Amino acid sequence: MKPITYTQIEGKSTGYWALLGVLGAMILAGFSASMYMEHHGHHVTGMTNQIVWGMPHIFAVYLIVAASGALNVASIASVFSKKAYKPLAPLSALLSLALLAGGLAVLVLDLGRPDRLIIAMTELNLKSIFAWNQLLYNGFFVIVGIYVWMMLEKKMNKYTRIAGTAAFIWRLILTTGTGSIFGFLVARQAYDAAILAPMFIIMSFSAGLAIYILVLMAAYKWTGRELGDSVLRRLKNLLSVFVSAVLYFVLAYHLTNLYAAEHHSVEAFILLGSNGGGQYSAVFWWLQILLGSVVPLAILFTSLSKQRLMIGIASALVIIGGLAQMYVIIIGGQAFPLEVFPGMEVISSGFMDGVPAAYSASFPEIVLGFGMGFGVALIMVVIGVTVLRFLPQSLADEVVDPHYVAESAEAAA
Amino acid sequence: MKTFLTHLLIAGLLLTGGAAIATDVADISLLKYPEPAGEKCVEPAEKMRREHMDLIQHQRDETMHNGVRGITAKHSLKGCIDCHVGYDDQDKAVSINAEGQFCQSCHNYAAVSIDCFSCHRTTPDGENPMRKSAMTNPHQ
Amino acid sequence: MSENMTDQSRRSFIKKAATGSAIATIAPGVVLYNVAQASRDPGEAVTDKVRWGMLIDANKCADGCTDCVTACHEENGVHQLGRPATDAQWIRKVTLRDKQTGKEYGIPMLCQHCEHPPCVDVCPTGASFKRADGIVLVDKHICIGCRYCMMACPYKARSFIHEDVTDQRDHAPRGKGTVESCTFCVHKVDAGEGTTACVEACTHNALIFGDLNDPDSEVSRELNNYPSRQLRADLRLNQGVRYRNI
Amino acid sequence: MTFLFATLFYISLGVLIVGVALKIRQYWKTPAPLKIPTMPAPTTQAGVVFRMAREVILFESLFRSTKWTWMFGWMFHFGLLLAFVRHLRYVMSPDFILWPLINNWLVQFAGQYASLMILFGLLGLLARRIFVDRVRYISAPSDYLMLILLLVITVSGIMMSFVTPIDIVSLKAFMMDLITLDSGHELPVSVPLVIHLGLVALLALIFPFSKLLHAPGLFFSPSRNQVDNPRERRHISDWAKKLES
Repeated sequence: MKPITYTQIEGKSTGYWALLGVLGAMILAGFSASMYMEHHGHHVTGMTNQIVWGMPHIFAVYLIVAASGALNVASIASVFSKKAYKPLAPLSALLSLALLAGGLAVLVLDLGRPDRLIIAMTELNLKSIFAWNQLLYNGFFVIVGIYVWMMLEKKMNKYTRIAGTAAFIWRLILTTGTGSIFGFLVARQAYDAAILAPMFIIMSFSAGLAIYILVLMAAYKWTGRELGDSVLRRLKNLLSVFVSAVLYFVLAYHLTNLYAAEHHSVEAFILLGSNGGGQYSAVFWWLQILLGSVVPLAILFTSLSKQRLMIGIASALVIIGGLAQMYVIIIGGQAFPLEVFPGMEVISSGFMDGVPAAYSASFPEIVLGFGMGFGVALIMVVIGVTVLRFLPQSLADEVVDPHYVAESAEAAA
Repeated sequence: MKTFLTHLLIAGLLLTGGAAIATDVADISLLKYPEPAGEKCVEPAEKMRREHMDLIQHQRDETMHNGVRGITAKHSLKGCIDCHVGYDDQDKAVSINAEGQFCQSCHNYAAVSIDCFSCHRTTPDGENPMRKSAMTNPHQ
Repeated sequence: MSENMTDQSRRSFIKKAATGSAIATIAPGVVLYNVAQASRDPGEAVTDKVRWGMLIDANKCADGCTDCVTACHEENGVHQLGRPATDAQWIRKVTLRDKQTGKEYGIPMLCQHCEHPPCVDVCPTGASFKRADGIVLVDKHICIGCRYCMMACPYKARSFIHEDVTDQRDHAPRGKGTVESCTFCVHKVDAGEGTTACVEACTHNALIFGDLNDPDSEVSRELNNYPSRQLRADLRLNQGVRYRNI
Repeated sequence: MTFLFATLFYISLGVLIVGVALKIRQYWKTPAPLKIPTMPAPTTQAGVVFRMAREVILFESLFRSTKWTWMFGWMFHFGLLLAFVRHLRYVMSPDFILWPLINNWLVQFAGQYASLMILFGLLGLLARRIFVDRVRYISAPSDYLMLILLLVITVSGIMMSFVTPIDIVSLKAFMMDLITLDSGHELPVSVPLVIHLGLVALLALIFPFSKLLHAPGLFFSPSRNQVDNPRERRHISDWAKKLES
């Protein structure tokens, strides 16, 4: 193994400025969308008093979950001492900070009173998991920030492992907290399940890694740096394990629910689309399961994944599947009518009791969630790799792979 | 209250002159607002000018959490409005955060935004208990 | 001098208002007694000696009658814009049918003023809070509009204010971007009236409001003498609002 | 007190303007005999402007040398900019055309909380002088003086903004008097305000004689403001030209 040199990317090409321009435009569009929502009020969104968290929350929660997952690659290097992952670690930490910032930007701008952000930080109700999450998010920035410092500054390298371990533990708690936002909602049939917290952790693994793979491939392709097959092979194998694990948790979650009579109707709503849950079961089966899990697994487990393009496609599909899963959890969970009157049938109601809530995402919501969320996250990565040394000069096999010599010798033999 | 007002009025007049020199546009509405109905504020003017927000906020917590309202709520925003609201030619109460009214004139002068009236109403609700007692000239 | 005058005019105003409402609620008979029991010095903080609650009798609630809804929204300045999905609703009328027997019930749904309110637990800033006397409120000064309380409420009792509001009542400030719900007419309670707008408006005596901690209050005696139920009792929230005959 | 401060303000403002003007004249006249732009340097005038802008806005060269100093320094300067914009409300009449830009929730909010950025930045820079050996070795008393002066100004400002509010309407009336050469408004005297204004006046007084001149000085540093074109165009400074002919 050769010593690894990290360098900034040059950031002078037309393509670079075009990329910055596109991302800047996304952020601007997202910000304008939030201004529009602020000015007219949230009634211009698809949100109602029944579906209180809409499209922005899907992107925000997904990005926050992906943020902690993106740190995984760094953790494998620092905490579990896998040498091959070490050169990948700085980008992993940067990406996790960026994704969290993107997610939080969306979350804040979707508040009813974003101007009260300071209040949100000064008035904390410590019984609220939401308040705890705020502390966890802020702590994540600090801890991962320190971790990055330890990795990038030579004389601090010796503390990398400690900082990395702290960051790893913190990110597990953070995602537990994010999952618990839903897991602690006793009132709603689709939530109120302890399994949501570990499920969110597994979801974070696959979401973060999928985004990481795409960012890595793009960064190396666009800067003309060498990215060896060995790195990608490891990452895509890992991705296939994570995607399978998510599927396992989804299965466990639904099986548990199917066993309890009180949850039969919500399961029928999501899985079979009965009682008006058609769009959610469609998103569940077609996007989350088939397109977002089965197809990528089919690619990753077969020889198709020898082609880079296919690895990229699989990663993109995993991202789509993850967003679809968020849609089913967040929107589907709210759309299913609350069981306020068990054993009773609602004949009429001044506020649509007993019938599934309608939701159709509005354009500004999607622009806010997608533009602001991914825009902020990606622009931070682009600027980050331009000003600091996050990326190894080369990730060619002979640089990265500890078994490279052995393997090539074998191949020769 | 009178001295406070006189001071402010003089200030307003002088500033109007000053602003005229500075910008060549005379602004006659500067720091001019309807005369309050009562004779005396609940606290000395000097204190009010610096601490009115703390007082209102303290009262709001008292009212929200402890249910202290009505005549026992000395520093209530409602009290401010009842006393300081202005009336138009039709004898209709004018929003206290409208241009030239009590809250707006100072806040605009000092560039401090007011968040109260995104939720609170800006005129007395129904009959104004302060109106008949002390107002001599309702047509400001 | 003028301060005195002010106070006096305010006092007499409040007194008049209070007497007016006492007459209006004299029909259930015991309410006046109730007022005397629950009243406190106006300058004194509320305590947990009192717990406000309501009993709703589904048998008495008349089919098609929405007087309580109208009165509530009138009293608290909750204007409807004809967009039911985003308009605020502090109280709503729901008609139910027993799946087994087919019997139909009409009941008003409002904030249940739980002893252990999930909305209070989840609120990140503490804007959602429970007063010492059991009334669950939103402190809109620190509400950031995250809507987590709406996710947590089992009764859909809370509304997010989607649009600009003007012409609020001065006892019920409301503004875009914050969450709100039934306040048990806290301004009337604090004025010592011991009743709410919906109770006053109900001509069928289907609603009884009072102090659950006072064994002699009408609401307590009714609850003691006849069975009643809490909605989603499985959640163990110990609501202040109870239902009878459903 | 009002009179005292009015006088102090006129004097310190006069010293500031005249002093800085003289200094700029001196910088202007100081010859730059050689072509010494820091490499890699832009080869066009537009490039120089762009690089200077990056230097002024982002402190690029400082970022390349020491990250920590850059972080604290940039926080301080950017916070100072935001706070400065907030302070414009005291010297601007509400009918001035730019008033809506100042009388604006976001601008005032940013300016208020920028004070914490300033504080944090200054504390970081002070810690650097105290705890980094080689920086401590080269630190002169005036280096500390500047930091401490700015710190006290910041803390007194934070006090007035967050802890003990002052009568800002009267303060503005006083300030407007100063601008419009009017009188009649008393300075609303309070301890933090007197400290704040007094030290700001002091800062203005010593500005033209201090290291703070790096603000205008940056634009005159030959290593930054020169185009890298010695081969295309021969560089001769003014005095050298005279000798040539």
